Amino acid sequence: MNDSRLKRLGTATILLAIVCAVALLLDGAIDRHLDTEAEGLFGFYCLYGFFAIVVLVFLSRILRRIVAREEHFYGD
Amino acid sequence: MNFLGAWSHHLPVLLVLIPLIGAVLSPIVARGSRGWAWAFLTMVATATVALELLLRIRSSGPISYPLGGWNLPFGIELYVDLLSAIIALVVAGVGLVVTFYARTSVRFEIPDDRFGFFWSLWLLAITGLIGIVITGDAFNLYVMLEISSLTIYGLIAMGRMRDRRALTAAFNYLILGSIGAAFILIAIGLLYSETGTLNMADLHRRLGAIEANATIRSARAFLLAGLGLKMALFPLHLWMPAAYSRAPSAVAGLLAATATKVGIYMAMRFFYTVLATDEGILTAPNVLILSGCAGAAIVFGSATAARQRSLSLLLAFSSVAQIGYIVLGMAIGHSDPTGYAMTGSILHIISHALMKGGLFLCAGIFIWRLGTNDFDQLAGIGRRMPWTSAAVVAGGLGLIGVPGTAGFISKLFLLRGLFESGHPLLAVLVLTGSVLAAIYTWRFVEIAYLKPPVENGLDHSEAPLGMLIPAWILIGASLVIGFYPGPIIEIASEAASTLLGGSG
Amino acid sequence: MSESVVLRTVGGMLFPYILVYGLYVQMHGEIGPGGGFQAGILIAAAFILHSLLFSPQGTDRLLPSRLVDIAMCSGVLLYIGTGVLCLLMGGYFLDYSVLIPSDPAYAEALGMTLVEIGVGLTVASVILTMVRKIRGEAT
Amino acid sequence: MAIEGFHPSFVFLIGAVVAALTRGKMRSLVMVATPIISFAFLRGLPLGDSFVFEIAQWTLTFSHRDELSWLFGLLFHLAALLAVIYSLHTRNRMEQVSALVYAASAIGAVLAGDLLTLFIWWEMLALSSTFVVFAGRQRRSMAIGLRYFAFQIVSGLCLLTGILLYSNSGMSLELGRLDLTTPGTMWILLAFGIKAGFPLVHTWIVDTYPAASATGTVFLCAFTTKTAVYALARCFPGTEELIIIGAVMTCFPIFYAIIENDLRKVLSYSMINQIGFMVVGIGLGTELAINGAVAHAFNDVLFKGLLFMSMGAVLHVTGKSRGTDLGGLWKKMPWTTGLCIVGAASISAVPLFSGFVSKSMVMAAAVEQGHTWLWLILLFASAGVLEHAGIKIPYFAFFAHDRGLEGREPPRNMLLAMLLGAGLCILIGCRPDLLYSMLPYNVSFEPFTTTHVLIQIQLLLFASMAVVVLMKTGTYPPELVKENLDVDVIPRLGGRALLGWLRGTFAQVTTRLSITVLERIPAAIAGPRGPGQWQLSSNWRLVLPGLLLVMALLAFLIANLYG
Repeated sequence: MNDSRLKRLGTATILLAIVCAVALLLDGAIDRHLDTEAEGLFGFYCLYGFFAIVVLVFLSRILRRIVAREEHFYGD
Repeated sequence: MNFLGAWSHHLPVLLVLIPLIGAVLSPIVARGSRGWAWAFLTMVATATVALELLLRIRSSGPISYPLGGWNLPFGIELYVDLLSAIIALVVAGVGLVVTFYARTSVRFEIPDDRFGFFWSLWLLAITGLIGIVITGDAFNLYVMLEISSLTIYGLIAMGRMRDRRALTAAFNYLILGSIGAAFILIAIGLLYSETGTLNMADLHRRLGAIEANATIRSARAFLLAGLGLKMALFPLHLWMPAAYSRAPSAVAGLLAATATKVGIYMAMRFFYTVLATDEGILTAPNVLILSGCAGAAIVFGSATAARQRSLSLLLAFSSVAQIGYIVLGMAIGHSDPTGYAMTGSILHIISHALMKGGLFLCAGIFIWRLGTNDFDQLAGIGRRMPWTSAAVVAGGLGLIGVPGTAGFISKLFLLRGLFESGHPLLAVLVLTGSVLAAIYTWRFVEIAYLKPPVENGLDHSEAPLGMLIPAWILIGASLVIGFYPGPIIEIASEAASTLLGGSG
Repeated sequence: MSESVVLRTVGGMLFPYILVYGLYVQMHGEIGPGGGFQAGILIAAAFILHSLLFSPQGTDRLLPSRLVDIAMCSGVLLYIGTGVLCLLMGGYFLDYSVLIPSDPAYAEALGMTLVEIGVGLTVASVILTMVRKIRGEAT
Repeated sequence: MAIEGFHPSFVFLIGAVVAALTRGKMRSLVMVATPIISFAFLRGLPLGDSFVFEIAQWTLTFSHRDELSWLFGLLFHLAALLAVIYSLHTRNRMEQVSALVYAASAIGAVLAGDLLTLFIWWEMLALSSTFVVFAGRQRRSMAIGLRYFAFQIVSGLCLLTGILLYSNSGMSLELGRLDLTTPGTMWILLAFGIKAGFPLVHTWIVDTYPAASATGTVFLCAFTTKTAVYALARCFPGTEELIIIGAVMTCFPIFYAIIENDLRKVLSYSMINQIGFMVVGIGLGTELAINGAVAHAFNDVLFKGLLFMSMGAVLHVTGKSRGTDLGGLWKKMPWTTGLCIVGAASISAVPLFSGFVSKSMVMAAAVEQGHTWLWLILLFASAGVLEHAGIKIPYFAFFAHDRGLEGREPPRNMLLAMLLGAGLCILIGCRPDLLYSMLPYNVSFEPFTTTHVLIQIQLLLFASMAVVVLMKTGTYPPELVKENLDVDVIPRLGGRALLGWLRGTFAQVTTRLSITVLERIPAAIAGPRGPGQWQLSSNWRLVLPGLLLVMALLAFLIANLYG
């Protein structure tokens, strides 16, 4: 990976982080229609989205350890 | 559609007379290459009469025809009901198409000096088969059976130019077939000794009036064994694969479509009319043996078919299985009050005649082109002979019972009959047979379409139309029935209810 | 072919008589013991005797194989033809009584005789053909 | 335009025949014209039952038009048109013809008015799609096609068994709500389940779709599973078991999708996940939920088709579809990249794209019924979808490491099909009322409330953030060339072992046995006959059947005299 690519990826990440922050703040600014209790937490969806992925990825790593075999496992 | 005018009264006898006259005249009027034209004309007339007869019987009921004007039951009677008319039309119709096909195929499979003789035998065989179907007299049935059997032995033996083993196949069939026919004759004799009559309707009446004794029961046993052999019901099918795969290909097509079907017709006739007394022939042990044999035929026949190395043998073993379906429906037909099983059985006679006839014609096309239809020579044939291969695949789908083919319709009725009469296990067997059929059909697809073509220096171009058209007529007819089954189902269920009505 | 002069002479003398006797049995069949089957065998036997005593080629000249073929077919045809004639006259197949409406009994006899002649022709020619085929295969 | 008096499926079948007989431009014309003409006939179908055939005791209703079947009919016509356009450049007659038959079967199945007619098309669907797989002509197409066929045939047999049992209990075969209380209906549910890719019987989807040709997959992904979804919606709405099944379906594939390398296989797992949402909706059974499930099926065909098309384009141009082989194509294939991102955004349910307007209906229905846990699971699955389909697919195909692949835009017909698909995704995303108006129930649902939009954006943004963080920290599992075992490992290895046993030990034993029974014993009875005495003599070939005949006679004699 060359330097310019790194830099661009860096700006994209920063931009994403800014947008995320704005979205999180909007949670306080807008009065949401609530259907369930859990939603009442501040930034519930943000946290849920973030940790869903984290859990997902970690579980997948475990799954890979269990199920991954060499490419021609079935011999075809 | 009564174009025969005053003659329409004599339709039953005409149906036998026309091919018979054709047979005896063919050595005189049509020597050499004209033989085919003569046989074809004869078959056109026969098929027309058969169609007319079927229509007539549908509109005005069964026809009884006393030969020589003798009073029944003393004279010989021809008796045609709906079932007879259906089978007669199958024989005559398929016979017509196969005769058309035989023009090309016979020329290179039969020695030239046997040409006139061949057409004579051909028409005589058809005469015998039709005769069995329309006679109302038990002994006359035996005579017709011998006519058809003897000519068929001769026809099979004519395959010797292509394959010397046709002679042994014909000889084995001759010995076994004669024993089988003798069993049937013994049964008829035993029945005659008890009742003093040979007329089928009269037999039925008199048998109903007397208690079943050891003689009658032995007669049943002989009849079952003899018919089992003629139907090629497992395990009495051993003569069939060799005979079908070594006979001239047109003969194989004719036999596969009609000969065993006529055997099944005889069984239906005896089981459901002649012997259908209070005790009847379909007692629990007999039904057990018959349905057991039929079930074994379905599984064993299909499994063996999947192991064969040539298309002809595959088709022959598949016939063993398909006969299993028909016999199954017939054996349990009486315990199914709705008549689905019997209807399915009759439908399967029709659809199997069309499909298997067409398939054997295709197998013959491969022989015509390549001299063999062993699978190792057929590799990649799908791209070189697309129409023939497509016909085989379409026929194979019918054997599996895929919707849109005639095989589906008949199997559906059969399955429903099995469920209605409380035999879900046998239904599972039928479904297993379908899966096995998928396997053997798949073998052809794999070889024809997915393997690289072999280079053997032979001409692989598509078959001549003279062979392709008849093969496709039969396969196409089965597809048409698959998509438009209404009338056929109607006729078959009528025939089934007539038969079942006979058993009271 | 027999070398014996006695056999050849006697056989040659008997030949026409056997034929005539065959014809008698044929015609007699309808009212007495006899009929097409027996007559056919007798007539065939006459020709077989002829071919055994003299040369088969001689018999073939006397009775060309083409003629035997035709006889075989026309015998069956005569049988069927009589039956069909009954149909045409308005009766059932082989219902002879309609052949001569004015005299049904005579018509029965006529029809039966015609049919028997057909049977005789066929039997004789089939036997001859079989013998010739066997001889042909043997030599 | 609407024309009456002809069944749309038969238009397709006729089209297939004509396509088989023509070639070149003419065939292309036929292929494109078929769905368009057929659609005119679809519009001409009268409401309610038509094309009713009485066959013996059965009534076959070939066309039963109501909102549900009309919507799926329309959908399948759209899908067929897009897929046909997408495949115009190929000259694969087998694929094109069988694809038309395939579309005909799917349309026939959704129009069917009774179970028997459904079964007929169900089997046609199985057969024709198998030929689409074979037409892929890849190295493994044959074995995979066979496995696929096995699944489809088993599904058909289950359906037939179910129908027979069901009708045997005296029920009418008319297609309608079925209660899951009798064995018959359970068999039917199993049949639908196999085609819908229920857990444990889902493997055919991930096995087959990556193995077909670039164009074949586009056909495959549109019809089979959606026909099953239709059948479920028709027969099993409100069946609670489906909620659990659907919830499992939404979750387990996403784990596999993350570690899978072949991007078309990722999409196949994603397909199961999306069907999960539909199955949940059908299981919930409220009007809103059914509407959501059906709408989601509609959208899924479009956006999943679009994603498969873009991956197909990549495969067509580079010959590769694995994450480890791809990357950096966005400069060379900018249009494809853009269109793929539209598909990715749709499947991730980004507001203003089509997935959002239908998935939120299912979620809302879950909440409305008080299934909080279900709702949390679906939310989790939504985040997972964004990860594997929304980010992984475009990222690894078009960005990631530039592997210096040769690349250019795909043929124009492919681009056109993708453009049309993307256009529809955006159109439905922006004007959901167009879709809503066609749904089976009249339910007012407003997707673009502030709350809905906000929470969805929050979820998506933070999920993306998590991906970025995990990648930066190197925690994210890298693409690896591996075979990931799924439940089909059991039948596949078991089947191989069984086959080996049959060919080995079993064959030896039976051969020995048959030689002993058929040859040695008779030969021993007949006495030694010198060298080669174990040979089956030709006489024996005659004696054996003769013996069997005598035995049969004895059996019948015993049965009749003493039975």
